[in-house]
Amino acid sequence: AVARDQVQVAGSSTVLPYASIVAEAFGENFDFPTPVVESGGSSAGLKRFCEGVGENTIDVANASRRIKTKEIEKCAENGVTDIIEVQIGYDGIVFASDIQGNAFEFTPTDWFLALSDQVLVDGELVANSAKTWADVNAAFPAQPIQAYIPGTKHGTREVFEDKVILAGCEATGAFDVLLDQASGDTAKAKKKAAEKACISLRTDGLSVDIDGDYTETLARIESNKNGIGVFGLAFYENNTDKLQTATMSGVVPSTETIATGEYPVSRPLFFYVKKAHIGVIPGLKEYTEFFVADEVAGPDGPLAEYGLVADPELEKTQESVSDEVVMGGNS
Amino acid sequence: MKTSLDRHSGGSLLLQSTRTKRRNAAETRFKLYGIAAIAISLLMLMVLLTTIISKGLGAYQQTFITLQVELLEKKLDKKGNRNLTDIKKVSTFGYAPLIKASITDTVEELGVVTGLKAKQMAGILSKGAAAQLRDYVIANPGRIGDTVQFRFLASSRVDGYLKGRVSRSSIENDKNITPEQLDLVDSLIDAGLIEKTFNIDFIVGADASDQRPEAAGMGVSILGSLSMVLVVLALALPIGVGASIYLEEFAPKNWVTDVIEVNISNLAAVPSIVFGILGLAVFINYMHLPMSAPLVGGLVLTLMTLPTIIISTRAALSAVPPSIRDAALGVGASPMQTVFHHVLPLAAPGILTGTIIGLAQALGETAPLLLIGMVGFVASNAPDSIASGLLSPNSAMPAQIYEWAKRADPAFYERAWGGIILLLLFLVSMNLVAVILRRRFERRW
Amino acid sequence: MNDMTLTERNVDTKDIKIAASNVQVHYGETHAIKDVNVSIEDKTVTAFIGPSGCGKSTFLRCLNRMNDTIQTCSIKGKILLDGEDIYDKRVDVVQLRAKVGMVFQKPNPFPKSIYDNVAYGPKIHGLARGKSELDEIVEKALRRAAIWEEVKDRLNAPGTGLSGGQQQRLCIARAVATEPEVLLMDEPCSALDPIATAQVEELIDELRQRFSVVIVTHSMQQAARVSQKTAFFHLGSLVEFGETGQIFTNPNDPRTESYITGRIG
Amino acid sequence: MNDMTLTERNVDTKDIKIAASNVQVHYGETHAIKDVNVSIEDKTVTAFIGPSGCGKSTFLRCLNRMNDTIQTCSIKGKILLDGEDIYDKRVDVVQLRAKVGMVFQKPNPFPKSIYDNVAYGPKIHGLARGKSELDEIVEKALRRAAIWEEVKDRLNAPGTGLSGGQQQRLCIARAVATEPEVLLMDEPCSALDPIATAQVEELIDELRQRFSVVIVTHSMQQAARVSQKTAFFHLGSLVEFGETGQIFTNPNDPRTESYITGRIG
Amino acid sequence: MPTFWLVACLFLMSAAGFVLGRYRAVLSAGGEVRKLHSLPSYYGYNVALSTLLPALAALALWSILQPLVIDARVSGKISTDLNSDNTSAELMMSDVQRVSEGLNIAVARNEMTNEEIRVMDADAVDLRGRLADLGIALGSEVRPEILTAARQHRDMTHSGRLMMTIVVVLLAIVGFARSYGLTDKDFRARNVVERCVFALLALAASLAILTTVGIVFSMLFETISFFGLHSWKDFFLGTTWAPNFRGDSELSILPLLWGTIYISLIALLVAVPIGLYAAIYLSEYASSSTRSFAKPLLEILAGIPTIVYGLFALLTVGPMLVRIFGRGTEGLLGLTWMTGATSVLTAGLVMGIMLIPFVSSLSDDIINAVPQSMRDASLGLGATKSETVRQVVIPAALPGIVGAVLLAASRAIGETMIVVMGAGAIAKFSTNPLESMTTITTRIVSQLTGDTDFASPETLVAFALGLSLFVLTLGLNILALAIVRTYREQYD
Ligand SMILES: Nc1ncnc2c1ncn2[C@@H]1O[C@H](COP(=O)(O)OP(=O)(O)OP(=O)(O)O)[C@@H](O)[C@H]1O
Ligand SMILES: Nc1ncnc2c1ncn2[C@@H]1O[C@H](COP(=O)(O)OP(=O)(O)OP(=O)(O)O)[C@@H](O)[C@H]1O
Ligand SMILES: [Mg+2]
Ligand SMILES: [Mg+2]
Repeated sequence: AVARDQVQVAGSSTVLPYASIVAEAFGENFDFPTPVVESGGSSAGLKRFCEGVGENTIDVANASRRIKTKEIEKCAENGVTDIIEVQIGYDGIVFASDIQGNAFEFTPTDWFLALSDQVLVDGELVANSAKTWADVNAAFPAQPIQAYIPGTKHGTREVFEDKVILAGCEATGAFDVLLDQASGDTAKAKKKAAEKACISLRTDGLSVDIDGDYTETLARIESNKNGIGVFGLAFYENNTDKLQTATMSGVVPSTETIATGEYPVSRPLFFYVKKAHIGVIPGLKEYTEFFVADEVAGPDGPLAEYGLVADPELEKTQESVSDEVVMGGNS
Repeated sequence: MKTSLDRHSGGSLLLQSTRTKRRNAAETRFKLYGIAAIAISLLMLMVLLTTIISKGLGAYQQTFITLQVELLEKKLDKKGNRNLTDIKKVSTFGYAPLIKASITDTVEELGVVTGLKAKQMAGILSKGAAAQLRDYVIANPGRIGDTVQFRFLASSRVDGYLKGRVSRSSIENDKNITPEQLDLVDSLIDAGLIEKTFNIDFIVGADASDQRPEAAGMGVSILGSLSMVLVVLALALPIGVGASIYLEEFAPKNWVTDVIEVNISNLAAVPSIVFGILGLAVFINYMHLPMSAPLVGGLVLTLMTLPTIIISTRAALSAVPPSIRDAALGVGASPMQTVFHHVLPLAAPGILTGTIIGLAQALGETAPLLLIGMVGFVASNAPDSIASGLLSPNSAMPAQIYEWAKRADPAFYERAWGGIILLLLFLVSMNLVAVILRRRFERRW
Repeated sequence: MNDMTLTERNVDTKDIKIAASNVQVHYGETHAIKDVNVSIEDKTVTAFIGPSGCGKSTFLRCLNRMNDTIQTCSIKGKILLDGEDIYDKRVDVVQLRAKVGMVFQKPNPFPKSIYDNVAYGPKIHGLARGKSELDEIVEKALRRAAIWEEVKDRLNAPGTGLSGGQQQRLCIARAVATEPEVLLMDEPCSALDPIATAQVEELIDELRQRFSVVIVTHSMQQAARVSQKTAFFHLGSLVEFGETGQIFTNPNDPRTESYITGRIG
Repeated sequence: MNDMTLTERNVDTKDIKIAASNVQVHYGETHAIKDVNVSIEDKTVTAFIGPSGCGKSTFLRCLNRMNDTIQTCSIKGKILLDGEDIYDKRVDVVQLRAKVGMVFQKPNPFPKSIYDNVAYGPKIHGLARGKSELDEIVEKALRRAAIWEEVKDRLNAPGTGLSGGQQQRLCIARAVATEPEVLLMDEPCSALDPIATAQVEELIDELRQRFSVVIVTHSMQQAARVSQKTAFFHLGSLVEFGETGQIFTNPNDPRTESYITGRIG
Repeated sequence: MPTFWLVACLFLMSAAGFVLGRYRAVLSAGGEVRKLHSLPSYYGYNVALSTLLPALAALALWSILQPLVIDARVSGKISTDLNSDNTSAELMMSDVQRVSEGLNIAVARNEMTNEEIRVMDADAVDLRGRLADLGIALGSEVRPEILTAARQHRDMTHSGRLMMTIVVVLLAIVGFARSYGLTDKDFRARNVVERCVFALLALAASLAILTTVGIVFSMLFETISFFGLHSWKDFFLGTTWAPNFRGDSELSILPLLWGTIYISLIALLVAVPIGLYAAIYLSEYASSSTRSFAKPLLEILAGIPTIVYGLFALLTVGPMLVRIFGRGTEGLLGLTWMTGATSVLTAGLVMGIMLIPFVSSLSDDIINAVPQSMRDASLGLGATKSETVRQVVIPAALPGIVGAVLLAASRAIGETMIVVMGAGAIAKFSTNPLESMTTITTRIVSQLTGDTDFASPETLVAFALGLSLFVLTLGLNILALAIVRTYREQYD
């Protein structure tokens, strides 16, 4: 066994572009070899992260969501105990359609009415029969509904469900009706059941799950100009010649509006570092610090330029990284 | 019997009886089906190839900007003692001002009037320009203080502009480039400072991050694929042929053999990603082989390719007539000699076909590589020896293509197709040997 | 102009079934058949004799264009069947081969059941109206080829699992089952015992009542026994062709005589 | 105990090359050889005769274990070669087959050149020290099989492009080239003209000086001409085995007589 | 590179063994090669193999075991020294290894001497810096314990290597001597060598079993924990596939299985006839020049990355089908059967194209191998070429063709990219080929590469799906084997 001399990173494909920008710059500016950044999804990344401690396990896991308690437990089972959590910023989620098509100003309610399988009509829950956006909101053109939303494997889907569909569900009052109907012993269980009912989407082909990546969504919109898709902000910003974004609740998505929290649909991005590997894997500490350095992750750094919404509390993160503060607080 | 007599009384060979007409019509139809099948397949191939080539050819050209850069000592080596350690402390961010200065000077010299700020002017260059400068300075610390001419990559938008992918209307909302920048580009073209040339870096270079599509190349991943293919060839072909010989020629016909046989055809149906799971579990977690290494990739692909080679080899072996085996055994050849001297050469075309198809599959596969860490932003360091080619982290051509296809910048899209052209060329040149060999072995008996 | 006269002759002598004139066959460079002229009469058994490798099989294969399947083989000259050139472009080879059947030198049963081997021809030519009629045809063919008794209990066994002589007879049965007008038999009795040989010879005699038979044989006795006409080939040339009796008792060519008396080979 | 006596007898009668006792062969259900006892003497030509399908080839293939290659085939009984049981587990089949060569009923040349066909055996048995010696061996074998003249100019042509009789002789040459102690020939002359037949018979006679030859033939004349011992098989049983002269002139078994006189087949 | 030289040495010895063995064999027969049991080269191979194989095996084994043993001993020492638990000791070992390796390189480059290393004081020397100059990066400063351990590691490795070299060479010599001694004209060298080859062949075949065991084991535990979290009833008998981040998902294999079968079936319906007809045309009708360029061209189809097919399905075939079957009055047929570009038919058609060479190339080889005499027999009876092909050639080539089709089917089941882009990601039961569906394989990939909690049933289901698919295809293969057995025709 030859000792490994490069940092090994794996995980979320949303974080991948940022991580690779950092890795590239890191390799250019340090004497350490360029870190390896694998894609494969947050789940697979964290899974490999938690496989154990040692040369043949990764040092850093990128994730587009916070690590779950169950996962931390699994990690601990395998001896991965001291984990440093680093939040690098936010990923904005935008709704975009073909640049030649109609412009939209959405609210969560519109999306709920367009995609939910049951909507509230006169206090009654009935199957959704909307065919065009005009059916949903009279202000909209009569463009057929065709939504390309992330598949259930994507972290974006969770955000979409939470911040858009569920919000719309509550706003239309459907949530309350569903809560009444929901069965369950405790209030919590009832709420959960109602939430689940809220986010169950129609399956008649008007809402299409995209399991691939944003390129696929883009290709779908190219082949069906009526389509409206869910994209990451960075992806949109690189394809402004083909796409236009819709506003959400009147706010135009941009790094600024997301950083201030005005634009509601976004999610934090993280990476996790094995403390045990710091000091053992050459360059790990340096990589971690370089990632959150002002010139890299700051609002003027290359990451922000690429589309990352810089974390307003970057300074705190830098501190905790250099102090190697692990999750759970002790040590 | 009367019927048959009737048949013969028909007479002339030139006149076809109705039945013969019918049969000949069937014959013609049959042959037409064959031609149609070939035509459809070739047509599809042509459609695919034209798509690939028309979309990918652009990647073989790249735009460069020639600039004079003054390597200011006060920025690069404040102490002035040419100590490499100190020089290295200046990060690429520290080189940005030099570039800005250089381009403003050039613009001034040319007398171009533009309202752009220095930073925006530098925006027409690739983000890798600073790294290029820094590498040069570290390699030649003696030239600090001189003015040196550099050929920088243009940014992907400028490159696209020269290739016609980007137009003034398409960048209306683009925050990466402005019409003023394009004006600047136009005047630099007029001055002969911007030119489009053959893009050798695409073929030999390494991957670049999402911000620098103009710098991304396939070179390192070609080496990765090459290493993997070598591993696959070195392992899968002998093992596959060996296993087939054992099963087809020597294995006693009992349940153990049946189990092996069923197992092999079952392995062919195992989704490739499952081989990735296996590779991760066995080669990395259990055997502690390095992550992201082409060796592991090669091993996984070997396991994945084996069934294909075994199934085709077995079919080819069993197609060799028994009388040939009898003839060899009859003159006192051992079963082993019979197989290696007579049966195997006769089965060679089938074996080679299996190898071609198996390798094509192995060469184009991404999913299993995902789990052993060969997909993503993997290598930017080219391996320097055979051992490091096998053991140091690398990607593979299909993985590289797959990654590029996912990236946001449309310039990567073009490169993905360009990469596919390379992949196909790689495949075709590899197959050429097999195809020639196959023709030599082909015979009827 | 040679052709002309020949064709004319064909027209008035009604009983000439196959007329071959100036046939030349090359296998790549090898000149296998040199300028052969032969007329096969209807309702006659013609024997081809000659030393091994002299071109008997090659010539035989020309008669139903089986040589088409050998890529290196090229044929010049004219072969008329019932006055029609079989190498004419408009000729339907399938019909030709249905008319001119063939038993090959090496027994080549299909890797199918014995029954299917024999039934194959009748099926593709539509000679049977139903299963029972087909059964009849198969049985009759097998009986005529003197193999029925041996295989009647194993009609579903593969034809390749038979003994050499059985395979040979199976191939004869297969050829006979399609009822060709001309039957070309390339050493049909080479693997047969005397009794089976006699039975096949009987079959040949029976076939002659209605059709033509061309038989290649190495046995002078057999040639003398079954044939009315004999052609003697030597080194690719037709040396002599005539009445069997005359060839065997009073050959014109010294080479024929040498061969018959066992001096050249 | 039967075995015991047999082995003992082998020990004192030195010139018995192969002794088969109580051999039974089944192809799946078919009982092809029924309890056959035969002794093949050294330096003798033994002829196997019998109607087609009676089991001659099957029995012949038992003698060098070629039947091992047929999956459905199972063999019981004992066959001793020079006193050693060839079906013993410790027997090296390859060595056995090198000692007991075989010419198959259907000519099966390798799809290689004529030269390679013949040179293959000597090569794997290391009979030649160099290329020139190999050339000599090949030429000699081809000459002995009476085919040299026909193929000497095309030694590099494929063996499969020969005529039927030529292929047969090529296979004989191939078998002879390895110089086996016992040569099993399954109808070696079936596709040969009288002259070639005579030459092969001469070869057999020549081989007999040093080795044993077992020949299957359908020609009584040939059996009478070349063999010293004759075995008559019928329906899988060995009916009679003895001096050739005696078998042909004065058979013990009525079935033998019927066969020889052409009454059963 | 001492190992390299050792191996080279072994090969040299074995080559010498070949020559000597051969020579001795010939000598023992008095120069009469004929008197030998086997060809002289077999004696050579025998000696060569006996010299090489045991030594090589020992070398391999030693190379694997030595680091394990040394690591265990050194790390045992560290963990007592530093009083730490096992996992961190293991990590520490990487540092030890790296330092020890760095020291080796330093010595090799004459930057340090062994003497210097022995007396080196970790706190006094900037070892990290010095090693960094040599291109060995360390994660942190070298602690004294680490340096001690590294020294120990180096020493042990050195002596281990020495011992290994001795043992290996000794083994080679013993092997050589033994086999050389055995070499004699009656020695059955060929049998020994062939037994060796035979063992290798059997080993190669049994690799399949090992792979299967590996696959089952790499998925078994996760599958078990999946069934601990999710009811097997829903998995095997449910009718809905609806994974959900909130947990509580319905995860049933049945709709996926249906999609898998449906899509594969359509793909085979495209690939098998086209491939088979192409193969027949190439081997029976086409001139050899046509064949020699068309066949490799078709094989390119198998080499085009599936992502291209995916895009082809999404951007070309899908919209084309919509134009035919969708669009209502604007469309070609005035139908409204199809809504989106993704459908079972889209994916099936495109996948079928990809699979053509699997069927065509393999079948072509097998068809070509059917003896010409079979064709002659049929043609001689007056059969047309097509009748010959259909009734004689194809049946004779059937086992091989079935193999090719099975291979294509297997590939269809395992394909992901085309399905994701061509068929969509919706799991449902429907018989309409114009609707979106999805397959087991794509769900495995997608659940495995998603962002869900890796310990949740939503992710673990991938393993259960993989294992179930494995068992399912196993059943199908057993069936196929049985069928092929019955229809096997043997020519000769
Ligand atoms: N492979 C086989 N499978 C099944 N039965 C077979 C096989 N080979 C031969 N037989 C049967 O065994 C019997 C003996 O066959 P064998 O080939 O020994 O006959 P033979 O005496 O050589 O006849 P021939 O003179 O026709 O060659 C025959 O009935 C034959 O049908
Ligand atoms: N396919 C072939 N390719 C090349 N030469 C061939 C081919 N077939 C036959 N020949 C040659 O053509 C000549 C005539 O062969 P043919 O088969 O007609 O002989 P034959 O008279 O049938 O002999 P036999 O009695 O041995 O069967 C021979 O010299 C033979 O070697
Ligand atoms: Mg012939
Ligand atoms: Mg026989």
